[in-house]
Amino acid sequence: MPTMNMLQAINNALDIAMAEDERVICFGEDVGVFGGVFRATSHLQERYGKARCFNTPLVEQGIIGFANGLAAQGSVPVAEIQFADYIFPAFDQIVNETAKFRYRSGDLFNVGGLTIRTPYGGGISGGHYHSQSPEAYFAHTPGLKVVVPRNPYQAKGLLLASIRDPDPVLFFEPKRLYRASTGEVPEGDYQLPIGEAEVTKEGTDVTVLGWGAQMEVIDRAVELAEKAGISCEVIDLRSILPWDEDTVAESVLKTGRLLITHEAPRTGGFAGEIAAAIQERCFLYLESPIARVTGLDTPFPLTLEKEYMPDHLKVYEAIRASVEF
Amino acid sequence: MPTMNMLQAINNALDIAMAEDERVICFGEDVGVFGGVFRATSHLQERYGKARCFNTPLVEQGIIGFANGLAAQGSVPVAEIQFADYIFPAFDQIVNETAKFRYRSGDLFNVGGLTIRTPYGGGISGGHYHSQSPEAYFAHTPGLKVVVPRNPYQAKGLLLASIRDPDPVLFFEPKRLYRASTGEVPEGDYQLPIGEAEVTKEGTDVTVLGWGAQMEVIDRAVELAEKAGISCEVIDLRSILPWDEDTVAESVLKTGRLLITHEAPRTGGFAGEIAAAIQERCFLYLESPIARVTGLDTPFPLTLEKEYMPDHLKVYEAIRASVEF
Amino acid sequence: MTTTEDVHALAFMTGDEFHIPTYRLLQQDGTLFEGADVPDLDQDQEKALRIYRAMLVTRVLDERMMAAQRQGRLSFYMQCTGEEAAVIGAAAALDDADMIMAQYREQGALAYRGFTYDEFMNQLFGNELDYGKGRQMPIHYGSRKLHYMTISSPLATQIPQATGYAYGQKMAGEGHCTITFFGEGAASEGDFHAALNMAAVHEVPVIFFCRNNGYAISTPAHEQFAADGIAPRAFGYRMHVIRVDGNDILAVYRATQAARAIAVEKNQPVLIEAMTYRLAAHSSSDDPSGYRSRKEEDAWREKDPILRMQRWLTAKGWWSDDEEKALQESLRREVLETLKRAEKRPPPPIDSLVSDVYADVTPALQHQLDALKRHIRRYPDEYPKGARSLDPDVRAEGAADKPADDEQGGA
Amino acid sequence: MTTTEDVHALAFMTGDEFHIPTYRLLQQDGTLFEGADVPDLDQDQEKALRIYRAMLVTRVLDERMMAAQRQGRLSFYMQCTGEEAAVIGAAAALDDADMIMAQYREQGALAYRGFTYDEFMNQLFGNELDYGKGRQMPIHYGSRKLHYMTISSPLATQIPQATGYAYGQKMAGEGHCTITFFGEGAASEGDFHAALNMAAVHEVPVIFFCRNNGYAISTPAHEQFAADGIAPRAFGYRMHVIRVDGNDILAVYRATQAARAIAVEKNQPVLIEAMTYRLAAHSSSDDPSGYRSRKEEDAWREKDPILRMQRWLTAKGWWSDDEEKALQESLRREVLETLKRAEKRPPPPIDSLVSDVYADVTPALQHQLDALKRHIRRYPDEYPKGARSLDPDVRAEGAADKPADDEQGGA
Ligand SMILES: Cc1ncc(C[n+]2csc(CCOP(=O)(O)OP(=O)(O)O)c2C)c(N)n1
Ligand SMILES: Cc1ncc(C[n+]2csc(CCOP(=O)(O)OP(=O)(O)O)c2C)c(N)n1
Ligand SMILES: [Mg+2]
Ligand SMILES: [Mg+2]
Repeated sequence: MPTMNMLQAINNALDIAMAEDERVICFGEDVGVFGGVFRATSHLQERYGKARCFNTPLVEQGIIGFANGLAAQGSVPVAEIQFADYIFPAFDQIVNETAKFRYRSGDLFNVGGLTIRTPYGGGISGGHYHSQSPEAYFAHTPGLKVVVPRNPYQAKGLLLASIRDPDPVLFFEPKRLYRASTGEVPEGDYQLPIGEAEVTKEGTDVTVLGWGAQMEVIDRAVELAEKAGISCEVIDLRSILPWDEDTVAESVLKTGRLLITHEAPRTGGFAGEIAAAIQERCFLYLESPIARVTGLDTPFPLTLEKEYMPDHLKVYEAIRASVEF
Repeated sequence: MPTMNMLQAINNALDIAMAEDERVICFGEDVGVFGGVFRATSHLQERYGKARCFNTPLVEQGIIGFANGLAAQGSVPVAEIQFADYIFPAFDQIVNETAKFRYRSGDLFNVGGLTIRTPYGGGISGGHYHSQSPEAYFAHTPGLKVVVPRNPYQAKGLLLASIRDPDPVLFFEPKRLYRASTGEVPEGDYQLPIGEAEVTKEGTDVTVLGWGAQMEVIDRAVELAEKAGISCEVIDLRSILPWDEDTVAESVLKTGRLLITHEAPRTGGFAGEIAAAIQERCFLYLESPIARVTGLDTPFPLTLEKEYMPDHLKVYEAIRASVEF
Repeated sequence: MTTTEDVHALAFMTGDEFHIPTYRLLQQDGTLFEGADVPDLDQDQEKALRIYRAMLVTRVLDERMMAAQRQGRLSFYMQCTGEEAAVIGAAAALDDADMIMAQYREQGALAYRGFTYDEFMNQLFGNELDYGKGRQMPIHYGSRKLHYMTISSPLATQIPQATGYAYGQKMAGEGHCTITFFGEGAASEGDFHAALNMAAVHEVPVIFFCRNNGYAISTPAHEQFAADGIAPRAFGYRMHVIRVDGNDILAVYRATQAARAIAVEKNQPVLIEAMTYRLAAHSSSDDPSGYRSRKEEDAWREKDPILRMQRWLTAKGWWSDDEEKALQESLRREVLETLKRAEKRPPPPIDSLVSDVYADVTPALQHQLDALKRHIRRYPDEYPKGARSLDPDVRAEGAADKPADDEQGGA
Repeated sequence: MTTTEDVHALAFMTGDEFHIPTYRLLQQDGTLFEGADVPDLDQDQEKALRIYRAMLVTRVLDERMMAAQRQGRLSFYMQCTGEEAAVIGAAAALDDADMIMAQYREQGALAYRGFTYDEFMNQLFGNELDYGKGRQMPIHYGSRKLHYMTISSPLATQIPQATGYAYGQKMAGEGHCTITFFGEGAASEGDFHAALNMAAVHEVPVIFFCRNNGYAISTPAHEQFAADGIAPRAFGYRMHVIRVDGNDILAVYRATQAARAIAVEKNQPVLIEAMTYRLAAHSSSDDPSGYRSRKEEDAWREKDPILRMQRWLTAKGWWSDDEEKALQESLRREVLETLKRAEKRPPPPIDSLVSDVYADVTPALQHQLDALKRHIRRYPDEYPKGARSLDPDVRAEGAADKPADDEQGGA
């Protein structure tokens, strides 16, 4: 099996999708000749022509408006938003249009073919506007699916599944891992399921839950915890919406403890939803309060980014606090 | 004391603010001659001139962009978004700009003078796009304040406080109560505190928490519950961001039970945040899981709106279930 | 890229350098202007009558439904009144399989394509036969079979969508285009700018049809923009543009026909600005007396587009007063009958609350639905609409006369 | 409202009806075009030298900081190179108290206003003297004292803000205006459309200054729009517009001066399109060889705006090669010295993580800060920057040479 980094895996998934189905069309700012500022769409214009892989004018609301129409027509658009921080001009098209297209028309029309790819997250000295993790905004929006891969293998399989999914998918790519995360990735076609969490490590004392780049942080924290004699069960949520309550609840019923971690600010972050749902479902089994390790309730900083980030030490301390409660 | 409905109370607050400070400027779609589609800005153009109360072109991102600049200059803009459902084109200006203006400039510049008023919520046969309750989207955005009044008295006092607050405030007006809710409102100037919840009724068995139009629903439900012998403590959160964790926690430490209700869809709604924070803080005192009574995880419907709404019967049933857990 | 000549003396341009005229063919008395183009409609009685019929269908529907709204039988309504020529003339100039993405005031285009009063009514009352399953406010029509995109309230969102839809049509290569309608108010939204620019850059077969009817709710056009209407914006995108008298059926038809040829044959977008007037209130919730004069309204009432076309048809001997009277009466009768049928029909079943959020109902939504059903069973009298469809027998009865999905404008 | 004449023959307009020339005064050899306007700058040696100095300050800063970035001393950088005349010429035509709301490539305007190398460096290194408190990426400068709004990355958001700011200036009645700079790429955003339309409708003293430098990262202008540049968009708003050679300091200065008069005296907005070229990479993260040719770059390098101005100054006898050499050297030395100072300075204190989110730190944020401090105390070596300011003594020492707030470009 070849080794790929996450960008290669994403590029490979797009290549497979475009080769297989000529209705798949990739576009966004700088995605054409240049292959995108991160090069996720490298060579696609060369291979599939300018009509199927192209630069758009610099207007996110237009990119998604265009993509909605194209999907309604029956094409399979894969739109790139250059940074997740710049998805907000398209918020209306996503939240009021993409998400409600099928429902409002009674299924006469739908934009299920649409996939929106966008790099998210911190750890790259990007400051306010190249670091945000906006998944929770979209997770409050019925009609959307929200997917976040943690490594190249997951990225390829989940992206192929997203493109083929009958519903519109927001695909958040942890840009800090674009080149940093490498691993074996099958050359051929495969899909990973949307809406299913994955237990990446079994354990008995506490369940530690995250998604995307935060899984790497969790792994480091868990390593410390295991050394300290704490047995951790680790879950990668993978889909934020719909999210796999069953898998999480099952784990918590076993461990009695849950810690959730994400980079986004705490207040209104998706950990809140998970905590609320799980305390309801596992109330009598909880041995300590559900803990959250998150970004601060501030805009994303720069010079003190390291202090801001919910890193492995903070997660480790929270694991200990949860077990020692 | 005169009796006013909520629109009159809001209009009166704007009138006082404009009379007192000539930097206060009101604008938005149809707010000029016409006084807004709900007439919240009636007569203000007449009284203060076209330069201080005017129609804008039909472009929400422009309205808030303009308002941000005007606030940065030192004026005190009060911008109206005709329906909260139409605030999303301005999402970028609010979330990336308004919210981060002071922080990113190290306090060299700020848009603290800004207030955004917008009617929200269901119960008026408005379907998808005249019924949404988007407060949770903004509550995940550090730098904003989010305020929701429950009646005319609260509306006037909180709106005056919002206009004068040194931070930007989103002021969500429960439009179903615009004319339906009336009450005594002092003619003169007064303010109510932002960031403080209010215990509107004391009780011992369960804490029931909401905001805005939902407070009326809670009151009806609580009436039923009290008849059934359940003593309810009722809290109006009033400010969603920052929210008054202390008052809620204090109440729950006493009652041991918490029910939160809002109209917005459940997943990612603000009840999740409250539940997550309170279970952490009151873990050992909780006698039943924190309950949520919310809208369904769907776009807002029309014909079956009554079924969709988190009404008093659903709240009542949830109160019972919580106490009988 | 930009290549221009140099000047060495300072001069600002202001837009006074050019002038955008209004294309008009038909005078209010039903005769052509001297020297006017003669459109092919002049030779096509069948199409002319199809258009005229659609205008009357629309006018009668609007009158009756506004009355029904006033009587409290309907929650909300919006009229096309005064703009029938603009909307129907444009639709008639297209292929019936071209996509229409409208704002909300274009029921005339749908009527032209053959949407029946029953279909209109089912949407207006959000009953179980509504294609939209009772989820949107009245006037949010849609028909897959008639290539008419379901209306969405957020303004201007359909404009970049039309650009995308038309791009897909170009890729499909079947010779179709998309027309999108919008008001001069909606054209202020950022989505408008995005849509026109992208269409020009990517050479998309889309027609941007602006109904400049003078008002956006209470806001007059001169508070919406300072420029000479919407048309000069085309120059900012290098786009073909024409301004037309929106109350002149022949001019609208001819201009749109030519625009379609440019779109489909050259893959180039076109902007059409139709000058017209919203004769009625913005909606049933609005009272225009607060922001405009009776006199202004009356002046425009004299330019009624239906009357103008009727006079033309009559002069050509294609239409008579008797035919007019008979058609008006039969339409009125039909509206009332279908209205009665539609308002009595039961609402969509409770399960429709959670279907179509996703292609398949998710477990979480099924769970929420189940809980809701349990709750309604506890209080059936409090939720009569929802309770009805809990009982499979009632449900089956209601569904008995429901035609199969594919007859319904569905796929 | 729109009033136009009628036509009865079908004709689309396409924009070929008019032509927008480019205003140019100065040739590349430093002499004026024949018949060129003579701007007042021709009589104002002091201002001319202030402008020229700012150009060199900017060029030297850009060269050195890009080198520092390549050496790994700086995380990120963006150059103004090639666009100094556009940016500085515009700033020089304003009153120094007019507001500047820039995109990110306009450090030249800030240099013109007197921002010092120390001030630039403190921002670039996000140290404790950075007015922005180390919260934004390098090049996000701001200065309240110099009326230069802190840069924000989301493109085009500053354009409608400029309209609002200028509206406030008009209300204040002190005769000031706002200029907003943006690229031809950013002009595709919806915010651009909103800003220009609102400015025209509400008669706002704002100058929209577009740097059309040919590229938005890798996207060439011809994939950004199909039209003849940005200038014709003004016709869609009825706005004064001029296109100018952006590498011609005299033309930019003169055009902006005239635009300011229109803005401030008539309360009317103006659009200026400056034709120029981004000579460097988009940013330190970009490599333009993937999307444009060396040849194209070289052709533009010959049009270097600094060289052009230098030749003009020299011809006028206001500047000499010796002066050039001396200034270049002293600037280089100064950059290196300030760079060394700035990179050694400690970061902002840990408390700055939570201040300025709101006017006052909320209890919840204080709580989060306290928890963070406890955590850092447990692992001081893992967070050396944050740990430093936990210890009040270290903190005090670092702050000793920190000037008072009001000397810092603060209010
Ligand atoms: C994004 C958005 N903002 C505001 C509204 C509320 N609204 C509905 S119709 C309307 C006026 C539209 O005017 P115009 O586009 O000229 O169309 P007309 O009604 O004249 O046909 C407004 C402001 C909306 N539906 N969507
Ligand atoms: C809303 C938004 N979308 C995308 C970006 C990413 N981005 C930064 S600069 C840039 C290109 C800007 O080009 P232009 O406006 O022409 O300015 P120039 O760099 O040429 O000076 C892009 C796409 C951004 N900062 N903001
Ligand atoms: Mg209109
Ligand atoms: Mg550019």
